[in-house]
Amino acid sequence: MRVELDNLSKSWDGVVGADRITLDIADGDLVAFLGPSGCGKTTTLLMVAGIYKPTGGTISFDGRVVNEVAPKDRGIGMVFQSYALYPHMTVFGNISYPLRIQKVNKGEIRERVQRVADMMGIGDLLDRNIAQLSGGQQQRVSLGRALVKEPQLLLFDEPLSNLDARLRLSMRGEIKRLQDGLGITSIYVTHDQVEAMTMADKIAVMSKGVLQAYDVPEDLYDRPKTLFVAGFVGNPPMNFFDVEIMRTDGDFRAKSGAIDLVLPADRAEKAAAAKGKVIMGIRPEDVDLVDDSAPAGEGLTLTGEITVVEPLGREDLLGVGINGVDMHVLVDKARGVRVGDSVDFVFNTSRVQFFDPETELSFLWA
Amino acid sequence: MKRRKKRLPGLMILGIAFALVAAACAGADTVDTPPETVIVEVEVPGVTVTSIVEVEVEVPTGGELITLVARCRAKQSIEEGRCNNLLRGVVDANAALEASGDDRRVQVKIIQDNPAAGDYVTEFELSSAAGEAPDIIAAAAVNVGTWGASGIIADVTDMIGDYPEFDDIVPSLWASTELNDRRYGVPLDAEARPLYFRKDLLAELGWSQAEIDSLPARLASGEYTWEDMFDTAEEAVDAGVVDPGFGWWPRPKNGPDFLYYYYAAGGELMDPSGALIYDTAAAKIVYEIMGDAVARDILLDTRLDGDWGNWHNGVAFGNVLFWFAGSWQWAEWAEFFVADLGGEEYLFENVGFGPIPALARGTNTPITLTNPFAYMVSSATENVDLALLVISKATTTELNTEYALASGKLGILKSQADYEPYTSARFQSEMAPILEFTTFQPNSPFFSAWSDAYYLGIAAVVSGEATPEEAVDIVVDQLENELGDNVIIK
Amino acid sequence: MTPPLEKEALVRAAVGEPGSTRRTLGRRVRSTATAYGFLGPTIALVLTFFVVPGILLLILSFTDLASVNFGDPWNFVGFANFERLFTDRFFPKILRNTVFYVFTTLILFNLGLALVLALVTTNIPRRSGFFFRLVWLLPRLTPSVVYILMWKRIAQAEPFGIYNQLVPEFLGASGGNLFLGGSPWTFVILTNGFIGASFGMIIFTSALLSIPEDLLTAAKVDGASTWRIIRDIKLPLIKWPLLFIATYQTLSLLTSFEYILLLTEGGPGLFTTEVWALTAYKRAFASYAGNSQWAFGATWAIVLVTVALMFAVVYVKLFKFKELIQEPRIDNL
Amino acid sequence: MTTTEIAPPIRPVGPLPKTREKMGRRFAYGFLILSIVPILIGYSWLVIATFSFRTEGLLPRNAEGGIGGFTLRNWDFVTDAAIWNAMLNSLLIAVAMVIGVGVASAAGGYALSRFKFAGRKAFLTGTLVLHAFKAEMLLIAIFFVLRSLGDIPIIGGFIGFNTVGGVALVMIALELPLGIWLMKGFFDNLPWDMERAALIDGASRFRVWWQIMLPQVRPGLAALSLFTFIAGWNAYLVPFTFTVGSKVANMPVFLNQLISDTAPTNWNQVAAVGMFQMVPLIIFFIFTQELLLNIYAGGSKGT
Repeated sequence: MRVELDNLSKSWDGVVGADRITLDIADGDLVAFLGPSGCGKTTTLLMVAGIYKPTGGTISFDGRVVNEVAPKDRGIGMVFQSYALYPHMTVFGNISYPLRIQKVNKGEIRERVQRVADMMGIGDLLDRNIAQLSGGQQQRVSLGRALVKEPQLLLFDEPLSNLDARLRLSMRGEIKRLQDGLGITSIYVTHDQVEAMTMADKIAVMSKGVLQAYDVPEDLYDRPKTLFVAGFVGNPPMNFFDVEIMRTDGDFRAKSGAIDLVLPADRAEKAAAAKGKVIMGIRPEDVDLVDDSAPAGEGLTLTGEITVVEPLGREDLLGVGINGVDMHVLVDKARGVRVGDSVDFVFNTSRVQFFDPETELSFLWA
Repeated sequence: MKRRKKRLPGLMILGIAFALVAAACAGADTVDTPPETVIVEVEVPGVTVTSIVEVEVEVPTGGELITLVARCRAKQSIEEGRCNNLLRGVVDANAALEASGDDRRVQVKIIQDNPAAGDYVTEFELSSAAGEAPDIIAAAAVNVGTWGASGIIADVTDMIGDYPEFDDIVPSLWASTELNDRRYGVPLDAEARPLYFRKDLLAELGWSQAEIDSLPARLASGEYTWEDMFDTAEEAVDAGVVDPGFGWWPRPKNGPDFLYYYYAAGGELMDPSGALIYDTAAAKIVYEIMGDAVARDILLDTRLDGDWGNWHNGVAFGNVLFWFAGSWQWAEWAEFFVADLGGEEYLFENVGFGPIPALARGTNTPITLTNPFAYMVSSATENVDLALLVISKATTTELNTEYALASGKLGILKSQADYEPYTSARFQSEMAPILEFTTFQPNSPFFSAWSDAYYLGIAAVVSGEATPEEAVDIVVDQLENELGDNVIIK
Repeated sequence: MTPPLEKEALVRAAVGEPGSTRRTLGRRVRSTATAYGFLGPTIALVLTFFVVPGILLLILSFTDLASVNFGDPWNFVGFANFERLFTDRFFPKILRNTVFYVFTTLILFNLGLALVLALVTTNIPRRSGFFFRLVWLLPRLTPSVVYILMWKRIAQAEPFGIYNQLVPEFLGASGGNLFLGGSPWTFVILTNGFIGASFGMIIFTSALLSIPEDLLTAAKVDGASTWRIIRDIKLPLIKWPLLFIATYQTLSLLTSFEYILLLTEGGPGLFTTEVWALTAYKRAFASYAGNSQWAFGATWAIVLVTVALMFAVVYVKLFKFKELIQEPRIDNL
Repeated sequence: MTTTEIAPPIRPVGPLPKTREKMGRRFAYGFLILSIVPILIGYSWLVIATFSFRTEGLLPRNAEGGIGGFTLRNWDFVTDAAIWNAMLNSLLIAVAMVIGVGVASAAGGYALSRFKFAGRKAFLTGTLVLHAFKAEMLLIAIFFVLRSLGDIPIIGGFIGFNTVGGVALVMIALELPLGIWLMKGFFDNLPWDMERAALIDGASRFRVWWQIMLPQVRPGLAALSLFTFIAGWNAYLVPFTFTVGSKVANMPVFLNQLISDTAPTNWNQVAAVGMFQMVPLIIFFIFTQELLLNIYAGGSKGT
C-alpha cells in the first residue's frame, strides 16, 4: 500500500508535535522515522495509525484520504515499544484478539493464529500467560498480533528498544526478513540510527517536529542535505569546523584558527560561492593518523594532541584537540598512541561536507 | 494473591444471585384479587419476636376486601398490643359489617416497630406527603396539634358517636386528642409520670417502715413537698447513703416530663386565642429548683447527658434515691434490667412511687402528666369508617386491659374499674390514684418549639452555664426568634 | 541550531489550520456524544440527586414549610429564614463549635494521626503493619450505634464505666460521669477521629507503598536518617493524597453529625457540642413533639452547603487542579 | 516526633547502630499498641457484653454482684425472621450499590480519564466540588425528588419513596463522587499504548473499555466495591428517612429500633445485634484486606 503524508501537522494548545510533514512511502517499502526523542516521529506515526487526529494536512492510503477513518478501519497493524500486550489474556488470546473482533470463525482463528505464531517461533507458547514470557517472546507476540490480521500497513514504534543488545540484533534481521517476505508497507520509528540504516529502504530524519531529510540510507550518510542530518546520522558523529574557504593559486583552502587545509575543487567550489564563513564537516572515519606507510602531502595534514583514547574493540576512538577545537577520530587499533601524544592527521578531503551556517543547508546536496 | 483475586468475583456473584432470588421472593407476597374466602396470615413483626396471627376473612360474592395499613410505634414485646389489638379486632369488625348488610370486608396489615419518637413523627409526615401514608397510625396524642392543623389526619368528631365502644372511654382523656374543639383521634392508653423512690435507701437513711410506707399517701396529700424531697436527698448524700449527685434524677433529656415542673410552678401554657404562653415567673422557679439541686449536690451538673443507658443503670440498680420517670418504665426495669434479681417482685420490694410532690413555691399541689397514645386515621384513606370500626373493636375491655397490663400503661376505659384482671393488677391499681393529679401537653403546632426553648433554660442552669435569670433571658430570646407572634411572654 | 521553521509553526498552530471545519465539528459532536454515553448514568444520577435537590433546597429556604403546612402549596417568605438564622442567639456559638470541631479533628486525626499511622505501619514488617491497620479499620466497619455505645461504655460513671474501672481514681478518673464531666469535646473528637483517621491511613499507606523502592534505597545510601527520608522524600511524594484527604475530610467533617447526634445530641447544656450540620438536621427532622421546620432546616443546610462549596473551590485552586488534569492521548475519530 | 524514628525494613547501608534501629522499632510498636488500646477495650466489652446479662466495666456481673451471669439470651434474635429480613434488605442495598456505583464510576471514570470532549474540565472540577454536597444536607430536598420519581408510571413503583430501589438509587448517587474520582485515578495510570493497540486491533471504544481497560482496573474496582459495600451495609440515615417502618428496614435501621427514645434498651442485646451485623463484614474483610490497600493506588499521582 502506498502511503502519502501531505503537510501533516499536529499541535496541542500551541505546542507543535509535527509540522507539515510531507513524504511518500512506496508500496512494500520499509521507511524508518529517525530522530531524537521528542522529535515528532511517534506523533506522526500515531496520526498514520489514526490515534491522533491531524490538525492539518492529509494522510492518504493508496490515494484515499484516511484522515477521518477510525484506526480499526485502516487495515493497519502496530507494534509498540512497550509491546502493549493485554496482560489478562494468554498468548493465544492476544494474537487472536483482532480476529475475534472481526468475528472470524473459530477454526480459522485457530489456524491463522497458529500459522503466525509458528512464523514468529512462538507456536508452542500459545497457552502461556503474558507474564510468563521473556521480553523477546513478548515482542514476538506483539508482532504476531499485528500480523495476524494481515494488515496492509505495519507500524513499528521503537519495537526493539526494550530488548538487550544481542536480541535486538537478531530481531532486527528477523523483522526485516519478515517485512521483505510479506511485502507489507511499513513505517518504523526509531532513535537508533543503526537500526534505521540497516533496515530501512528510506529514512525520514525528523527534528523538533520537522522533517529534515527523507532519503535512502546511503544518501543520508554520504550526501546529507542539512547540517542536522549530517550531525545526527552517523556514530560517532561528524566533526564540524567553522572555516573560511579561500582560493589561492587555484587551490581551495579551508582556513580557521585551528585549520588550514587544501580542498579538492569539486567539493569546495560550491561552498566558496558563499563567501565568508561556512561549516565544514568531516566524519571521524575520514580522518587518519599519519604514519610512515601513508605519507601525506602538504596542506592535507594537521597536528593535534590526543585528549581521550576510547578502545571500541576493533577500532579506537580518539579525542583530539587541535588548537583548542575538539575532534573525534576513528582509527584502527594498535597504533599505540596515548593521551598527551602529539600526532599528525590526514584528512580524506574528498569526503568533506559544507553547510551554510545561516540556512544550515548543504552546499553540496541541497 | 492470585487465589484471592479469583475469590472476590465469586463472592460477588454469589451475593448478587442471592439478592436476586430474594428480590423475586419479596415480590411474590402481594395479594391482588380477593378470593371468596381468604385466610390472611398476618405477620406480627416484633423487634425480637415475630408472631403470626391468623385471621379468617370471608368475602361475600360481589363484596370487596379492603386492606387497611396500620402503623404503630411499640416497644418490643411489651407494647405490641397497639397494633396487634387492631388485628384481633378485624374479626369483630367483619362480623359487624356482615350484621349490618355491608358487603365490604376488611383486613389489616400492620407495620409495627420502635423508632425514636421524633423519627416516627417525621416518617408519618413524609409518607403522608408522598402518598404512602398508613391508614391508621398510633401516635402520641400531642401530635394532634401539628397533624390536625396540617390536615394529614382525619377529623373524626362527627363519627365517634357511631361506635358505641367509644362511649366507654374515660371522658377526660378525649381532651388529649382535641384541637380547636374537634377530635382527631381515639385514646388508646394512658400513663402516669410518678416520683419513684428507693425504699431500701430510705431505710438506710433511718426512715422507719411506717414512714416509708406512708410516703405515697403523704405525697398525694401534698404534705411531703418537692422541697422536702430535696432535703431528704441532700441528707442522703451527706450521710453517704448515695453518691453526690445521686440524690434526685430527672429524665436525662428533653421530654414531656419537664412540662409538669412548669405547671407545678404555676405556669400557664395556653392562651384562649391558641397562642402559647411563656410565664417567666414560673419558668424562673423551675430553673431555680434545678440550679438548687445541682448546688446541693443531689444532682450532677452532667446529668442531662441524653444517655438513657447510663440513666437506667443508675435508677434500676438502686444507686439513686429519688427519680422522676414514667409508669411504663417499671415494666422495662422488671424485664430488661432486674429480671435476674427477681423482676417485678424485686421492684415492689425496693421501689415505691407516688405523684410528683407538690412544689410549695408554686401551686403546692401534687402533679403528674399523661401523654396518651391515640389511634389516628390518615386523611388520605378512603375508608375512615372502616378504620374507626376496626379501632372500636380494638377498644374493648379485654384487649385494652391486656395491652395495659403488658405495657405498664393505665387503662382508658370506665369498664376497667370493675374488670377483675385489671383491678387485680398490683402496679396498675397502685398507680391509678396518681392519675387524679394528671395534666396534659397542649395540642398546639407550636408546642415543640416552645418545649425545646424551655428545656434550653433547664439544660443551661443544670450545666452551670447560666443563672436562672440568664436562663429566662435566653429562653425568651429563643422563643421570640422561633415563634415570633405565636408566643406570649408573660 | 534552531530550525527556522519552528517559530512560524508555533504561530500557525496557535492560529489554527484552515480546514473543513464543518466536518470536524460534526465529528467533535459525535465523539463528545460517545463520552457522554459513558457518563450517562453519572449525569442522570448527579442531576437527579445533587443538582435538583440543591436547587430545591435553595427554593425551600425561602419558604415557611413545616409540619403544620406540609401538605399545602409552598408559601414564600423572602429572607425571613436567613434573618432568623443570623440573629439566632446561638449562631456564633454553633459557628465556633463547627470551626473548632472540623479543624481539630482534621488536624489531629483525619490528617495527622492518619499520616503517622501510615508512616509507622509501612515502616514495620508487612504483616504487623496489616494487623494494626486492620484493627484501625474496625471502627469503620462497626454500626454507628454500637460504636458510640462502646465509647459511652468507656466513659460511663462507676460502676459501669470501663475507664473508671481500669484507671485508679488518683490517676484522674472522676467518680462521676467521665465524658461529660470531663470534656464532652474530648469524646466527640475522639469518636470522630478514630473513624476518620482510618480513611486517610488507607490512602496514605497505599500512596506510600507505591513510592519506588529505588528512591528510598538511594536516600539510605546517601546516609539519610529515617526521619529525613520521611521529610525529604516520602512527604513530598504523597503531597497530592495529603491534599485530597484534606479536602475530602474537611467537607466530610463539615457536613457530618451522626456520631455527635448519637453521642451528645449537641449537648450537654447550651449547644456545647452542637455543630452546624446537626442543627440543620435537628431543625428539619428531629423534633420530639412534631412540627419539624423543614424550610428553616433547609436554610441552615443551604448556608452550610455554600460554605462547603467555597471550601471546595479554594481547594480546587490550591490543588492547582487544572494542571493536574492530564490530556487524553487518544483523539476520537 | 520520636515515634517516626523507625528502623527501615531494609537494612541500611550506612553504619546505623543496631541498637538505634531496635529502639526505633520498639517505639513504633509501642505507639501502635497504645493507639489501638481504646479500640481493643471497646471491642472486648462488646464481646463480653453480648454473652452476659450485665457488665460493670469489662466484668460480667451476675445477680449477686459476682463475676458471672453469662447468658445466650442476647442472641435470641437470631431466631427472629425480622432480623433475617433486615439482613436481606441490607444485602440488597449493599449489592445494588456495589453494582450501581461500580458501573457508573467505571464508565464515568473512564470517560473523564481517557476521553476528549467538551466540558471535560468542568466535569472533573464538578466531581470534586460534589463532595461538598453530603447526603445529610440534602435529605429533605431528595425527599421531594423521590416523591416525584414515585409518580413516574410503571418504574415509579420501584424507585420512589419507601422502596428499596429508591433508597439504593439515592445511596448510589451519594457515593458516586468518590467512586468516579477513584476510578478516574486508576484509569489514569493505565498505559496508553494498550488502549491504542486495542483500537488498532479493531475494537470500538466501548469494547476497549469493557474487554481491555476494565480488566486492568479490577483491583481498583474491587477496592471501590469493598468500600461501597461497607457503606451500603451500614447505611442508616437514607434507608431510615426514605422508608416507612420495618418493611424495607436494613440492619442498621433494625438496630436503631432497639435503642430508640425511652425504649427499654437492653444494651447487651444491642451489642449482640451490632456484632451480628459486623460479622459478615469482618469475614469479608479478612479475605479482602489486601485489596483495600489498592483503593488509592491510582491516586498517588494526584489526579
